[in-house]
Amino acid sequence: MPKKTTFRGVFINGILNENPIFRLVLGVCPTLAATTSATNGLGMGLAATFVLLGSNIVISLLRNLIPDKVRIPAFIVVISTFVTIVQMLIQAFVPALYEALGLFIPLIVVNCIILARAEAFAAKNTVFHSAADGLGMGLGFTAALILIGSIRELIGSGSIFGNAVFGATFEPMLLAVMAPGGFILFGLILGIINSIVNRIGSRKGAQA
Amino acid sequence: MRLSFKGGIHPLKEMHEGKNRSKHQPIRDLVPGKVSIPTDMHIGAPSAPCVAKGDRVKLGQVIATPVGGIGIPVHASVSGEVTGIVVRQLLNKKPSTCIEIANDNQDEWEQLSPLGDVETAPADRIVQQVKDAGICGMGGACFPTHIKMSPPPDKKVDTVILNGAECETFLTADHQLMLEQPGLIVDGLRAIMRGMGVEKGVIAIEDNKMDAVKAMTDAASGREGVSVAVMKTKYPQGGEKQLIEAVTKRQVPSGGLPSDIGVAVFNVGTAAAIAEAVALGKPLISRITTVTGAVNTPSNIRLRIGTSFQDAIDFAGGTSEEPGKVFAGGSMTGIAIPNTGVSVTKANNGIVVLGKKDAVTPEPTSCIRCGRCVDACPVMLNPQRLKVLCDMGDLSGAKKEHVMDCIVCASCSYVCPAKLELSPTFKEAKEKITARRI
Amino acid sequence: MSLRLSTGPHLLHKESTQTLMLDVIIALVPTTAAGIYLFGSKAAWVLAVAVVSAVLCEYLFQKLSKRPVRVMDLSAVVTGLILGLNLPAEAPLWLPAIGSAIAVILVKELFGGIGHNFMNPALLARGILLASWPARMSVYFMPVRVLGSTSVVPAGADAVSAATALIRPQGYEVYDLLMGNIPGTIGEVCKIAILIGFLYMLFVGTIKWHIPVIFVGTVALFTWLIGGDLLKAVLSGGLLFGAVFMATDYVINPMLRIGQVIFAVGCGVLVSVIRMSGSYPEGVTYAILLMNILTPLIDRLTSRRVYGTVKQHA
Amino acid sequence: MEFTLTNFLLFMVNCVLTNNFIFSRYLGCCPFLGVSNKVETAAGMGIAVTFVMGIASLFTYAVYHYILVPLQLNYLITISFILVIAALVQFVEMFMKKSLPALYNALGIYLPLITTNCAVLGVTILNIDNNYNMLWSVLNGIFGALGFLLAIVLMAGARERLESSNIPKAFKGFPISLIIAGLMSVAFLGFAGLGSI
Repeated sequence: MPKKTTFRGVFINGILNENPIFRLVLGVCPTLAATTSATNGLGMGLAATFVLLGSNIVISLLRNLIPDKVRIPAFIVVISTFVTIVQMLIQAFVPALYEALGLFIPLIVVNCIILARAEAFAAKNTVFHSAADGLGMGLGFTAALILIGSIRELIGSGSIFGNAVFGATFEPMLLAVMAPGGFILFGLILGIINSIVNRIGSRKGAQA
Repeated sequence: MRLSFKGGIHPLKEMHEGKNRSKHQPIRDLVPGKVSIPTDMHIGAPSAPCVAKGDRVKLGQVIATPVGGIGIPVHASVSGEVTGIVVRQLLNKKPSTCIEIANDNQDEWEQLSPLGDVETAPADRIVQQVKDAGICGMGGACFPTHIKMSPPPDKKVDTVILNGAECETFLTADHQLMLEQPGLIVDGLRAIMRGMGVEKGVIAIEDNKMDAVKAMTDAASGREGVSVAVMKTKYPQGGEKQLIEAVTKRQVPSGGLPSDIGVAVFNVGTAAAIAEAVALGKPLISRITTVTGAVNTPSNIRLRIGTSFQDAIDFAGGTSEEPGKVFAGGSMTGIAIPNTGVSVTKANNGIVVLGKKDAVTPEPTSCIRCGRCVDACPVMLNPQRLKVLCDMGDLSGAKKEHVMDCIVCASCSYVCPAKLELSPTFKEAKEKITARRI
Repeated sequence: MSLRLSTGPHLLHKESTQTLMLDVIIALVPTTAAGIYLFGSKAAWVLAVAVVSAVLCEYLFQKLSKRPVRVMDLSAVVTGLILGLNLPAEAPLWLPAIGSAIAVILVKELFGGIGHNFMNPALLARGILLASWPARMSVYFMPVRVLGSTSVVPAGADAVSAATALIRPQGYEVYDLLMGNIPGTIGEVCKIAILIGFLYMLFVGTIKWHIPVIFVGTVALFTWLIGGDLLKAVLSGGLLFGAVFMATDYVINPMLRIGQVIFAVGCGVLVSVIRMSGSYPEGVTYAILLMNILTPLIDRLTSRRVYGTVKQHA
Repeated sequence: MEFTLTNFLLFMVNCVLTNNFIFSRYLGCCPFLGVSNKVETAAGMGIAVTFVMGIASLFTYAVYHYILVPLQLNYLITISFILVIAALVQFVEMFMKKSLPALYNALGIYLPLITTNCAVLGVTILNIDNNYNMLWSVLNGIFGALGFLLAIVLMAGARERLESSNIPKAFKGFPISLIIAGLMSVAFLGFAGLGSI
């Protein structure tokens, strides 16, 4: 297990060991809402990464200036500024994504991952590490969203990133892209990942 | 309309409650070669033996004196020489001291002191006579009867019920007693009523024993305050609380006693023993027990207290196939015995032998919430909910759901299609709750 | 001679989970036979695939997760059969296969196997299939044969959308509604067969009358209130099949009688509301599912007076 | 949309059942999964959220229409709304600590988390997007929260009952809760079309 202090260690930690979605199960709402297709997942993931990176850097810069009493509101202001920026960027450059994600882009501000990382990590570490953590966490978030998004898209509309995979005779399972499908598939994927991790854990335990 | 209670089941309906083979078998007497009489048969402290090895005792002589308030004396059920006082492992968990007597077949009675006829005997000395005769509840609990006959002064008992329901499977002893000695039972009831100062006595009999109903009605006609009530055949009709609800439409308060609502319940066998104690001064030395199941000639036998199960089984023609399990009592609440050397006690109303095939207990599967146990429970509990709570170890939650009111009648375990062990779980939970005072 | 020392009742009732499930299967035989007779061999294939897929999936899951294999308790067969009877005869065979897999694995085994699941597998699978492949699930076909002499000409494979099957019950004679010469899923059309199965289960004691009768009664009451045709409302759609075979599934029933009455009335109200103003023509599946979700709360809030106590509320 | 009784009822059915905040719109899933293991705490959480969402809708409507719009600062909608909500939650926390301590302790960490509850911020932004007037905004807040309350109580009921089932180890906790939520939302599809105004 790479030590936490190096850039690589913090980065990999964000993606694997403490993957925000699969391990910490934070930010469930955006996860379910943005994974109706792989592209949406990618879009939301990158938007969140941008906000996470930006807010981690700014917060770790200001960590000594912000009085502890007003810590949470200050973090929220920083995060929501970045969210507003990203919201305007997406609205301007990628209107299709804005249409698809709609309400959930402003909701990034209440995404537990960002506030949690800000308070748990950024407020206590140097800018360099906070950036690494922000990037790691963000990309971990994005990777998870893409995985779930592609599975749901594959089942729900027979395509990945928009291009059809199966022939015309394939009848997609519409439920996968509907609300209930999101819950069920996310639950199943989480469960399967848990069982894989448990098996690896028990085999490694057996060897050690 | 037949009286009855809510809930309950019809066990072994497909084989006439297991009673058809021993039904109407005349009562036969068994005089055992030797007896081993336990001193802790009754609820309360074990009695202290007052005879020694080698003494010669007469039939009906006191061989153990009561210890403490609740105890009752133990009498010799045969005349002969005391061959030893040994400690043996009987039905209940802790070993008990037993007095073993070799029978000299003289049946020489001890000097008896009868009170006189039940109608004229001095009412205030009846309770003492019952205590001296060592009489306890013969329906299965063996609670000393003289204590039941003297409730605390503030509780006025206005009705005595004789339990002739015999709702347990396989048992026909009470039924045969009611057919052969109805008068004795009514005398016993009168003795109880006069002893307790109660005007109303009801003999409750299930409607699968209509011949017994007729016999008891004839015997009771003309006797003051005595009537016969016919109950619907349903298990556990003979349960104290269910009987009271059926006959008097009153319910014993949760955690309370029948005397709280002015009722007292006695077994018909106990009443017969009381009649003999008052009229003839005879102590309780024998009882009628049904020996049935995988035996060649199922029968109702008057067994001397302390006879070994093996002797009783041999007297009933021996086992018809290799026994897989033998239990004392009926199939619902009977207690399986480790070996047939166990002695017959005052509360032993049945000895049932099961072949290897029937003795197998099926493996429990998971509950499918079918609700049969909820319909079966006579105390209106929710056995499914209680089982979940007990399995999770939530005893205080189970107590809130009234597990303490469970009478462990085993109706729920009987009907459960998933073969879950419900009543044993509740019995264990009750013991844990009382032990840990939750 | 070693004697067994087990406690509790020494002889048990001969009924077991397996015999209960067997009784349900026997009760389903008339409905299955009528369905196959009316819709031809296609229906038989759909039912066969549904049952085999259910049993196979249960066996595989239990084997893979190293749990005791309980396929012998026939519950998978019942789930598969009921799900199959909920599908239109023209359904492509992958539909019952996937439906049974979802019913057995996702809804039952994942929660711990029989008794531990808190929702009815067949019902939920039908809900999922209806939401996933609406085109396949809500298109019903006229029966290929006719039961008894009627005016209806067996029109073979002309598709009738489910909505019309319901809106036009006035078009069908009560006799046809009863005998099943109407479009619908395999199991729900022939009401006579359903009633035979209902009477058998009542006689054998597998179910109590309370839930089916109160459920259908509530729908009838509602229909009467809004002035609809009582008999036709009760005899049309999946109401009778749902009330007899699906709403009486032990797992989704509250434990106490009062809870079951609430459950049944709730189902009736929801069916009526969904039928009147919902966007799905047939509300039975969703009505029972919604009451199914309420059952844990109904169980918590209902209690009955224990012997010797004064009734306290939950 | 004028205020008539039928519109009121249809709007309620629409918010609570047809477009339930959890089952159809994915708003408020974190506390929904976190606080739903006991029915009492779930109900407590639901009521607290109803209180917050009702008042938040009122305040944010006022902030938006009387401050942001006149000063053409519409883009500050996110920042201003989240700050209003954070202040409100602080107030509710103090109020609950004083008068409902039992519930306060039961909710624990999840009370301050109401600030980061997507449903609260979500409903305020929805009010503005659908340009409801003040009355409909508050109703949207309250009914949305009642939908959340219904969902979380149903979930708590189901999870309480499943305490005694032997769910495979890998699926215990979040995965099975998500699946339960998914199965419930399949049932909620039945309400489609009911509350159409």
